[in-house]
Amino acid sequence: MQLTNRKKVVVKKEMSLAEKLYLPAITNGMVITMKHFFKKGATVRYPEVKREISETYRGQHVLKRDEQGAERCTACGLCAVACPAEAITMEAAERKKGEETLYREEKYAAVYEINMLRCIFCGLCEEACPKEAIFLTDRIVPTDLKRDEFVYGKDKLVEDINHRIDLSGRQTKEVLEFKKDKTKAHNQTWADKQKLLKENKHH
Amino acid sequence: MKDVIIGIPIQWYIYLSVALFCIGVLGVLFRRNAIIIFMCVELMLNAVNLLMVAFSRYFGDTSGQVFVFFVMVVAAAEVAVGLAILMMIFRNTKSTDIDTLNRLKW
Amino acid sequence: MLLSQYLFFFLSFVAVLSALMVILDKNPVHSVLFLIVTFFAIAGHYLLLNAQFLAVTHIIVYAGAIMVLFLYVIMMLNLNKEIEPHKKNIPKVAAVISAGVLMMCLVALLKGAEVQMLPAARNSNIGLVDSLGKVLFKEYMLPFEVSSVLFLAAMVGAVFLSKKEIH
Amino acid sequence: MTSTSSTYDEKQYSTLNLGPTHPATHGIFQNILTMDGEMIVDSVSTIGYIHRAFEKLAEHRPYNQITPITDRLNYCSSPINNMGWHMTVEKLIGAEIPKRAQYMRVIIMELSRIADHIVCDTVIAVDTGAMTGFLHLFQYREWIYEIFEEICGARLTTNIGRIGGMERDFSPKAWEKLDHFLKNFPTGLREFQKLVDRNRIFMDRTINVGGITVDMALDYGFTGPNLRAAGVDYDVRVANPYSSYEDFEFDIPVGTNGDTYDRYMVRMEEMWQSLRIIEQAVKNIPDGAYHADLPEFYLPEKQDVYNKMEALIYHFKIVMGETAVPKGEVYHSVEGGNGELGFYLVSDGGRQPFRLHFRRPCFIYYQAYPEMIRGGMLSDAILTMSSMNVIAGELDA
Amino acid sequence: MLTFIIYKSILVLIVFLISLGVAAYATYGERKVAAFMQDRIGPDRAGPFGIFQPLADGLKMFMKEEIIPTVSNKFLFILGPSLAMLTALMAGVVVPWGGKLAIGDHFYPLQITDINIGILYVFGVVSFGVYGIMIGGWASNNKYSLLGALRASSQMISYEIAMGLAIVALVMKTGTLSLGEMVAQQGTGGWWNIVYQPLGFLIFLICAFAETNRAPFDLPECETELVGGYHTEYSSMKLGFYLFAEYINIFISSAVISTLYFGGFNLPFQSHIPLDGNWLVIAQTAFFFGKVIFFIFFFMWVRWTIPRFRYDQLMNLGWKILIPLAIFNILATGVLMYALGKV
Repeated sequence: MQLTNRKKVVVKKEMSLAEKLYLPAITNGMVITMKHFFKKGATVRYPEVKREISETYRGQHVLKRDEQGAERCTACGLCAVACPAEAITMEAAERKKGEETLYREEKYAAVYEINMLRCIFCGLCEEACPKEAIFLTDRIVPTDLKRDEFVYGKDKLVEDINHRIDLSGRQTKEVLEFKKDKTKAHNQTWADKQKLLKENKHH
Repeated sequence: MKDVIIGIPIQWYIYLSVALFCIGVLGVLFRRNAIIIFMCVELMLNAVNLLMVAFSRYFGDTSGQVFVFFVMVVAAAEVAVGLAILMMIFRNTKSTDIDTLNRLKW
Repeated sequence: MLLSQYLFFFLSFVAVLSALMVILDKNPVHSVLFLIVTFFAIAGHYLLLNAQFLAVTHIIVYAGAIMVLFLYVIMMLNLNKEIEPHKKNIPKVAAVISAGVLMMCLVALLKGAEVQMLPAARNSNIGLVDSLGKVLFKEYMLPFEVSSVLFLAAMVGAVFLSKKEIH
Repeated sequence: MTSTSSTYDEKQYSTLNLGPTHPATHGIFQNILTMDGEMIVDSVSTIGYIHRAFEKLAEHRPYNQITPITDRLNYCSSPINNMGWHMTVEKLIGAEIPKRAQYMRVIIMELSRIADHIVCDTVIAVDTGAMTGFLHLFQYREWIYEIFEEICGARLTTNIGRIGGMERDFSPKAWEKLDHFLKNFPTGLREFQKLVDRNRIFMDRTINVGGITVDMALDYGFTGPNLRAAGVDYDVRVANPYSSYEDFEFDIPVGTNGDTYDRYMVRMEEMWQSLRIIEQAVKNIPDGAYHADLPEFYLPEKQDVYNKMEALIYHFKIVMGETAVPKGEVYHSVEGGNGELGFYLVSDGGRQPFRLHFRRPCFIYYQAYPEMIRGGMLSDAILTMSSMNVIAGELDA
Repeated sequence: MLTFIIYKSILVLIVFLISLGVAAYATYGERKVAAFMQDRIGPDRAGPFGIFQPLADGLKMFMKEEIIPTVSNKFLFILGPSLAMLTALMAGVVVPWGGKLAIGDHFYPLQITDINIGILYVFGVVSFGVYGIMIGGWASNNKYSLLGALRASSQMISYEIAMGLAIVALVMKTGTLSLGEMVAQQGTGGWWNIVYQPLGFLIFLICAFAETNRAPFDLPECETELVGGYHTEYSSMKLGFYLFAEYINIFISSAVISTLYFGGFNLPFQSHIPLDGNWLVIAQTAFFFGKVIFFIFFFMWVRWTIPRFRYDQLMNLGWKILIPLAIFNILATGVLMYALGKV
């Protein structure tokens, strides 16, 4: 049947005499495998050596803190809505006085859980977050023996204040440029705001 | 009594062959599975073979052993054809019971 | 007792016992295996009689080919204990009696027989390949060729028989 | 016990369960074979072992959340599924996609077609017993996955792109990796072909095995490589071009009688044609935006979300799935790794599809499987299955 | 007499241990060879370069749970792997591993026994080897196992014929069935038999692949069709026995190939080498093992290169190509010998 003029028959089923004799093709194949025998292997010796993982890799999540160490998440719930696997649960709470250095906004996630068995690492939560709070990283979720252990709470998700995770590679140039602008409300930490308030009073 | 080899008289081999042969006969009469009967026939042939080798050794004559070869050839040919026939019978009757075969039809 | 006697009795015991098991065991696969043991015992006897070549040929032909065929057919037809038909006791008794009578007759017949030893005997090398080959290809040339024709006929017959019916 | 006019009764035959877990069923599906020795007399196929109700699942999700579901259809070439879904929605809302984004999509789709065909062709070789070529070519598949990782962040379940274009431009590293792949892959592929193609053992195993005639293939609704192997040059990329495929020069490889060797060779040649397409696309890719200007469907830039009220509103609306989609029904199909992958979408204007149907080529191939293996041997059945590339994810959607 | 028995027992023990050791390291070698050919690394965790991997594997095999299917025939289920192992180990008896070691006034040949029908003995043992697979496959009461067993038996019987015919041509040339004598013939003056019997060697090699159930003839266990073939239902050390038996078979067939066609333990240009006495014997034995290891490697090399046959194609190759070729080889050998006046 001819539908187009791009047709090209690619199969040749008749065997030449040399092909019928088995041995030339087998020898040929054995030469190829022998070439590979002396080639360097492609294996990465995993636990000791780690493959270079791209910066955009969608691995284990992290809940970011800001420069002052306050949690960025404001429990808006967009990530939970965006999640196609329904893996994210959260409970919001109101920030009390004195907790300003712990939580960046007036509302924060008292409970934030991701069920890593449900999560499909599609990255939609990161796309949904309007607060730069949740990111996927190039880390890999470790295995475990119990199902309970896969429900990651804030203890595992929020980044360690002493071991910050650099995510600048995931963000576009425009975002990085924008973040330098301290006049924008988005970029101001609580301390910045206090400073601004003071300056305004002086004026 | 003269020995075939040191310490073993020819009579011993005769008795052994007779015993094996009779077990073969008993099997043919006793069992009804055609394949087992076939195997018993092989056993009888082997009893005869054994006797022939013993006599060949006893008389120092190679012909006895050559004859054993021919028996083996016949046995092998018989097994090939016989088992093929049995297979065909089994395909048609679903059984290898000789009592179902005596009607010569199905 | 001499070593050869020990060997003889041991091999004979194994041969007769396993031959009995061939006909007594209900499972056809077991029967085949016992028959193989019998053949090995007989091969041992051949070795004892210094017929080495024959012993090895015996194993190759019987244990290596014929019994494999039996086993193959039994496996392919999937014959188990259940397929073994039941039999009434009277034919069994009759079978035992007649076989026993046959054995008694043969033993009685052969017991008194005096076997004459030929003068040229006791050449212990008759079982070796050289002497066998010479006899086989010189004196028994025609039977040898005829047997090969027999083989061919059997092969053709077997192939023809086991071909499926053509519709 | 249906088709053979045998005089023997059925006790002769034995039943063999090929699957659900068998090394040769690459996925979970079952064949109950009725065998006469090693010959297959009849077979009954069972599906549904990994049925996950994707169509119903999709009817309860906003449009952008359906993309991860399509990942899991034919997981050997998930980007094609993603793109097909995006294009379907774009067709519904009538979006115009910039040329650059279209070319980027073509590059990604052809890469994933190569990845898909690598899997299928090497697995045919593995099922004949030649394991080594499989691992040689799989290194190149790794490279393709690394390119995907660079572009979207994941390797297998890519969730690549968005409705309206790509989520980001190719990074310099992605271009670098793509060049590396294009430079080295032909050598590897040629070597694999030298190892397998003309080996008589392989040819004997595959030629005239599991063949299907043109009429039968068309009656069953075959598409893709399996139809082309039978000799019909039907290719969605040519018959019904999408995403600028009309800009590219490529041949449609066809076979002669639709047997396993034909299917193998057609896929082999398609890899070469895909390489041709990618090279043309890389050479001619225009500058410009990598996504369409669709504020209601395409997520706004992050810096705008952080700063601008309007962008934030759209962001919330899109994520919550509150954007209005026109009423209507569309069918869009792409040339998937395995054949015509179609999306039939009915919209009632709500946030979720009213009805969504995936036309999965594997589901169609698998119906013909019993007929194709009848009368062959067990080994043939296994090669036929692997050469049709029946993927369980696509079989049970 | 007593020293004779002690010496023979020690030799038997050594050959037994070497067979096991070579088989164990052949599994390691197989994995490494496969890995290198596939651009991988292979086992490298147990010890430096993973050289303790066979020990770890052996330990694992012993510790694993033993599963005997309830519907199987228990006795035969256990008998199967035992027979496979037994027959695999038996063939090493007649292989001449080296010359005669001189200790004191006595000469100790490095061959357990040089029976005058050595090659037939090997052949007999090989022909018996099929029972292990057949019985194990049948006793498992699994259809895949049964198919594997049936394939194995018909394959091994078919290829034995071609193998035997290939040997017949060789025996015509050497005029002896004793392996020791064949080696001696190839050592003194003559060329190695491969020069006289290239076609016979090729047929023998192909049949050796088929007899050991190696790719491209690994139909009885081919994992993509029959899951595991005859050893589908086996676990723990019984499975280990089957796998071990396969590698011992490879080892023995490599040794037999080297003995029959590649001069056995003879060194090339032996008369020009300034070695004598025990040193020569040791060099010969080492060289013999070198040849054996090369052939083991060759077995693996082929396995990781080519696809396997289908059942009917395998039978066609055996009956329609190899057997006629072998008969032609016999004929050609006879004609040549007659023409050269060797008869």
